[in-house]
Amino acid sequence: MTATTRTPAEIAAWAEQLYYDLDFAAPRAWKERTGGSAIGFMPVYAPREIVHAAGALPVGIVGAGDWLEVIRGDAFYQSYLCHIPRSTIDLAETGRLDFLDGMLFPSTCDVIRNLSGMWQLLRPGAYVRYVDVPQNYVKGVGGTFWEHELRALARELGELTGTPVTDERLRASTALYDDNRRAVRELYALRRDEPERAPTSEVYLVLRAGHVLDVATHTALVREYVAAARAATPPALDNARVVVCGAFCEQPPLGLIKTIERSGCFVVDDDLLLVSRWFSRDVGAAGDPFAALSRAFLEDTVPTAVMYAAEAGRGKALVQRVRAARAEGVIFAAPSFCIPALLDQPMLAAELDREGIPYTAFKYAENTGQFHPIREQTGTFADTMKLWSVA
Amino acid sequence: MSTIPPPTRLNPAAQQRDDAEKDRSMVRQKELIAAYYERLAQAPERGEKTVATFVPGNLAELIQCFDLVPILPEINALQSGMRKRSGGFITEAERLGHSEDVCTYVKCDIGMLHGGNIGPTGAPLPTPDLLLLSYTGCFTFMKWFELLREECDRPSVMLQVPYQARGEITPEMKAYVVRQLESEVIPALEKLSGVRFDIDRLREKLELSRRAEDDLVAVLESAKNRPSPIDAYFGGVYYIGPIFTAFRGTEEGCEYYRLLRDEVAQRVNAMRGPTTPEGEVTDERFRLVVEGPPNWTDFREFWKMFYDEGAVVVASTYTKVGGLYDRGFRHDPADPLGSLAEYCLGCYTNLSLPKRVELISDYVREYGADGFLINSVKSCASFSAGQLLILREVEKRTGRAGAFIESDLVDPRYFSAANIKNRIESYLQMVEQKRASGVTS
Amino acid sequence: MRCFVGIDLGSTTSKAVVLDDDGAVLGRGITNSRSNYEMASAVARTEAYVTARFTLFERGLAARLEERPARDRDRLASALKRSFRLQQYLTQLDSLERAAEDELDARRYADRRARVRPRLREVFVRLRDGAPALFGEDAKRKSDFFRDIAGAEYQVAAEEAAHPQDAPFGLLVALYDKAILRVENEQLELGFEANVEPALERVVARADAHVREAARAAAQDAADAELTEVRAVGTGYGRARLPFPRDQIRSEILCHGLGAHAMFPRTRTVLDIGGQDTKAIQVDDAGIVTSFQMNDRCAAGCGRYLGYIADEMNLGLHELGPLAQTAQRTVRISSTCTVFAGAELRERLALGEKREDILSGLHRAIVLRAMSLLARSGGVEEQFTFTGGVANNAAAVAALRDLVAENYGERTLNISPDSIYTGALGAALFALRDVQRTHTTAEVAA
Amino acid sequence: MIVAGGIDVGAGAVKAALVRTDNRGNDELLGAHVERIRRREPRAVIEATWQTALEHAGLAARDVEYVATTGDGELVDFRRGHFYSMTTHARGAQFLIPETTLVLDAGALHARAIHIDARAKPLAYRMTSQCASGSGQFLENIARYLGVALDEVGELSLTSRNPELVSSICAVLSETDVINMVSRGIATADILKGIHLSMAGRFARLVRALADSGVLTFTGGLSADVGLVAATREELAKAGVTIEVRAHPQSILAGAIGAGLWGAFRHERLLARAS
Ligand SMILES: Nc1ncnc2c1ncn2[C@@H]1O[C@H](COP(=O)(O)OP(=O)(O)O)[C@@H](O)[C@H]1O
Ligand SMILES: Nc1ncnc2c1ncn2[C@@H]1O[C@H](COP(=O)(O)OP(=O)(O)O)[C@@H](O)[C@H]1O
Ligand code: SF4
Ligand code: SF4
Ligand code: SF4
Repeated sequence: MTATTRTPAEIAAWAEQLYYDLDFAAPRAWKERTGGSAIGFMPVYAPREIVHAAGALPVGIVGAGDWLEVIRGDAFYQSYLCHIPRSTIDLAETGRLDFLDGMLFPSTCDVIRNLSGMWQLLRPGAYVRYVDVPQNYVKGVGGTFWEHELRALARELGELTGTPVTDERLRASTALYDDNRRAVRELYALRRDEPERAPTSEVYLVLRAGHVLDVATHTALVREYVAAARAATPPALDNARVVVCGAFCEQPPLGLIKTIERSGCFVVDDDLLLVSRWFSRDVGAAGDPFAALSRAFLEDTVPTAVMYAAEAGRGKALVQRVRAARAEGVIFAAPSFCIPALLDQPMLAAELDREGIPYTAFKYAENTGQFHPIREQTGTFADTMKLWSVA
Repeated sequence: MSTIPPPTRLNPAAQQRDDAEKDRSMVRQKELIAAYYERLAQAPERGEKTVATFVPGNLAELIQCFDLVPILPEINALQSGMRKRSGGFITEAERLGHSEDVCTYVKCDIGMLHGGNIGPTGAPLPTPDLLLLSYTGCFTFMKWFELLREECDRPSVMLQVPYQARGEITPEMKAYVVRQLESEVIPALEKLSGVRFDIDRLREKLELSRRAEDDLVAVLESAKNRPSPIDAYFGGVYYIGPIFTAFRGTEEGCEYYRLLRDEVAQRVNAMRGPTTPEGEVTDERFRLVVEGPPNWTDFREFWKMFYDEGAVVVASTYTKVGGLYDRGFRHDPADPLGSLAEYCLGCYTNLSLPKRVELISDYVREYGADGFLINSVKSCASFSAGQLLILREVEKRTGRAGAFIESDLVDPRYFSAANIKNRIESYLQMVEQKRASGVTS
Repeated sequence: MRCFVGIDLGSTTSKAVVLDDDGAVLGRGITNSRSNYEMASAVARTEAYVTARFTLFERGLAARLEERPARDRDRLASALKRSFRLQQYLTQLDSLERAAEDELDARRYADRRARVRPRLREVFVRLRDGAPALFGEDAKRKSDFFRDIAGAEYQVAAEEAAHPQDAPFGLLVALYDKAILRVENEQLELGFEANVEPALERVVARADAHVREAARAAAQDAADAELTEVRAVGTGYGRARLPFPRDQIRSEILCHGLGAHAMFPRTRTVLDIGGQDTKAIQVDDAGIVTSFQMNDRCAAGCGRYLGYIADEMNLGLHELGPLAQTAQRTVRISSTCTVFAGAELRERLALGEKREDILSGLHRAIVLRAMSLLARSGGVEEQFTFTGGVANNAAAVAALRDLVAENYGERTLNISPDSIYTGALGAALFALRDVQRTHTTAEVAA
Repeated sequence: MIVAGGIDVGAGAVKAALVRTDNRGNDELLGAHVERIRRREPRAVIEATWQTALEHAGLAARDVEYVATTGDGELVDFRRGHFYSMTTHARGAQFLIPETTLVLDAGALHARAIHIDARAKPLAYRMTSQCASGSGQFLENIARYLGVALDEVGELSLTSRNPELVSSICAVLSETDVINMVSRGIATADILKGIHLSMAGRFARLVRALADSGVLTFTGGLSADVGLVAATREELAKAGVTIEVRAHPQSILAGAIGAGLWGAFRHERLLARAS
């Protein structure tokens, strides 16, 4: 980063270039510079620490937003499946992902699961791994399985990159990611406490940059943004505070995030790009690093639709988040045809009903172009919270 | 190029003549299913405890070891579909806030629950005492039982079955499943039933399973004959009914499959085609492999689109969702928990896409099919996501063109008969035209 | 003369093609598909026979006026065609007027009837006065269909004739909307035999006697020629409604494949964009379909989409493409939902985008959907043929050309001015083949 | 008393209303006007509509203390504030029919059901999905195809005895359904009723997801269609709920009226804040 201080908007504008770059110039440049490998991963969670420890750059692949004309990808998907796999396939089929030395597909849902098989068929010989996360949270059962998965991944990546994942290296990587998560938590705390300083359209871009930047660089970027945002003097806005829920995989277009804000809402918590905030605490860099990662997964994973809840009361965690963020309501924003998000929603909504927390729901696609109906909806939602809260 | 011949003649007379014979297995099948629903309805009165669970990777034998009765929500949903009651259930669930976009089995189940839990046969179903979530090959399963748990406040136990992403079952996968059986599933079943787990009892049941599985495979493979004596998709769903549900590991199940096998053998000897609701197919004009579940709401109409054209399904993947027995798997009394784990891991829904492509291509070759058809159902991403690539790959490997149609499992709004008929017709005309022009692919 | 007929009952237009014994196209007919499929197919068939007789007329004329330059003969034939169309148009106008008058007699207009009637008459006077100009030598018509041509003219005439109190514009338009339905469902005599004489007389009035006699004789022969329909095959969306036996019906996929092959024998990939469906078809070197894909149940991005846009902009379908081609840039459009097209258009206009730029984006959006289907069916092979009504649209063709080049490299793109008849042509060829085949088998058997 | 104006810029029509209120429950409609856009330049239509509404109210532009918009409000350069459509329809509906607890706003391209409390606060709402089938625009196309004037549609539908249901989910494919019906000789009234029932079925689903009882007020352009209103009543009755369906002759103005009333409310708030 240069010495001259940038404004938050400038930082966001810089990050926006990365966001719109479907040719992935930043990770390509990183490879060139370091001679390292790049490993792609899809939402929601992938153990980036292990990729990093193998000397590779983990690159988050979250579709292609609304600025790619998807042709080849559509050829593989029926109209009733979500959009992210088609744009991802399109990126691959147009050679844009050729710089990746491998691809990880987490067990987020059946769509991504099957995509891992399509990848094998379409790119014979490419390194593909399906990351089957545990849905059993007992140490000696799910924990054992997961630790084995992590070690197998580490072994394979080490062979692929030529840099074996030693305990030492993995501890160092974990420390870097812990630091990154701390920075991201600061960013989220700032937005929660003073949302006019950190509009979500900017926060999102800063966060998203972490999908293509090396972890240390990204941590610095986040801190720079937080410092700049604290120093700025934005005008006060009379907006309603909302939590956005359901957008953890296929991402809404930036225009949609802006639409929500422009229609009178402050987003004070969300589940966008969840991988960057997957653990609620530090993983810790002491002891057996695989065991540490496994423990963190079993104990500190933030609740999401894609992880099994061993107990009833699915919506309780959301209520806690709403309270913690001092939000007035919830906007359920799920990708059309998103299986986990849409199946989860009725359970969450029922809990919000019990707690008297208002909510509204809509669906989007990453390439949604018409924001009009959504604006009417979120606008009305903001209106009701504003007009009646003081009336 | 020949002119298209008139519709295939069905032979109602032939059907009449052999009614008694044909009906034996059919009648028996219906009796079994009816008895099962009867038992379910009476379970609360008789003090029997029930366990809800899914078809792929189900632990039928284990459940029986504890004298528990399984409830199979998928089967309830498809039966409701066939009895034209699913539409109402689905709209009811959507009214309650369930999305239009998700699996209609789930919505059918939730809607049924809210409508008093009256089952497909008209008798009320008991609320399950335990939710045994065998998470095999479908993400929706997990959410489905979470939803049910919120609705009916019953305990749940999860059995996570790792995905065969690379087309193989590793020792770790198997160990993980066995470990869960030992430390989670069996204790939960013991606790619910008050019965102690007896591994020898399980062995006996697995032996029965193995015998029925042998017979089922013989039935399915009879379709290699010309003409095929069975329809391995539309007819096939009846054949798999008992073994996929409550009757694997039972004496009744064993008897049924023995009976069925004998009947089919007779049909083979007599060179007879499959039976349909309107009689026997007497001239087999097309042999097809089908991938994907059928549509249930318009099952008859859908089937008719095939047999009217003389199209017989000789192999299908749907009949493998409850186990790939024709590929060699058998439940094994010698390795009870291990073979249960392998069973769960090996179901069709748990196969990787490359494996599915391989299987379908093999079927096309082994069964001498003229082509294959994919019925892509809107509900089920587990099946549908990637099917267009399957289509392309199987075409490439077999040199046969495939057909692609879209429908749904139990959502009547999504079955567009005219549209589907148009596609099937166009497809069969294409196959016919190719054949007539001597394009042998 | 033996004839073989193919009828393609589309969702938007109905087409018919007449072939002779050698498989040469004698005539083609088209009409808008309407509420009554049987009527639509009857009209298309009549039209096809009309053009078939025109073909005979031209042949006859050539034989009789051998010594004259071909250019002169062509001019005469084309003048006759225009005159003939005018004749048909006038016949339909008469019927339209009768129907409108009839509608006016409905009870709900009782209090206004007396004041409306003269205005309505005035409208029709204007329509008739304007008719010859519509069929003048360089006249550009908004459409080929009576419904559209008369509708546009009526709109203008009604606006002029309307009077806020006596006969409001809305009322006059409502009369048209009702009357046109009746006209479309009425069996009018529009055939060659009944209309050619007055049409010819208008054209040859000032010609020299030799030409006049030759033309009359050729017309007479054409009218008298015996055209025996040996067999007809039907296809298209509405094929199930055709009064044909089952073995005379073929899927539109096969017909489009064969039709495209007949027009361009080296075709391997066919794209057909019709009113409500899009099909991507691969064929082999004999025109036999090897694979195909169709759009799913959503009608987004089909021809009807362009229809809505044209309505929304108050343009004719013919004008849409050329306007889009004047665009400086292409606006990115994501929704191809046919019904939302209008909303999208308005939203963009409100944002200050230019009409032609938006149109250009809309055309690209349609073609993008087609590109996905092509990819599904196995890509674009050399040579590539574009058929169906939308192939008439230059902007769609240009977008397709670009996208195919971007995605598959150089491909020969075949487009015939008669591409809309591809399905009907394929059907007619099936009719011919069926007969030839039974014939040979019969001979063999004998 | 405050005089305020509300302008509702829709996809199909522009609506303007002038209201007077003391913000204490004494609300009054002074004048209003509706103008269909019909492919004209929206800004011109807005200007014309606004002027006509002022005329009807006997007011001049300077008499109006606050102009609020709803719908595509950006097109109105002289607006002071903007409210979103469900907020305004709720308020407008309650002005027209005070007992209203449910609002069904059906316009050219959308349908929204809103559950409101006694202060017109939207408690929950449901809208039709992105797909356009069942919108006013669709009905208009069909009416045109059938040669029925828009204002005759409702009455005609009421005369139907054997409604013919349309099955398609898509507006475009439904048009084809209709073509087929005409060719099968189905009476126009029965076709219209069938379409009304299918639209009403959709509406009923939206409404039933919100409440099982209450007074439902139809707003938006389709409220003028008595056939559709009747069909909605039937569908809700069939579902066994006790929802009373009503429409008001000025229902189409609900958004504009609501915007005006909320504008007046904000105006008072701003004055209070300033002093
Ligand atoms: N002259 C023309 N110029 C531009 N587009 C046209 C023209 N004629 C027809 N079309 C387009 O073709 C569509 C109808 O195509 P067609 O192949 O006749 O469909 P179908 O076979 O489904 O009836 C119309 O919706 C329109 O968009
Ligand atoms: N008299 C009427 N009868 C039936 N429908 C009508 C009538 N007047 C208007 N409409 C319908 O109302 C729609 C406009 O409704 P409106 O609520 O103003 O929509 P928007 O706010 O989107 O412009 C038109 O598309 C038309 O279909
Ligand atoms: S958007 Fe939802 S359904 Fe689609 S891949 Fe992501 S998690 Fe799966
Ligand atoms: S998504 Fe498929 S496998 Fe899963 S429950 Fe539904 S139908 Fe069954
Ligand atoms: S209304 Fe639009 S989005 Fe819906 S099915 Fe029809 S074309 Fe598709």
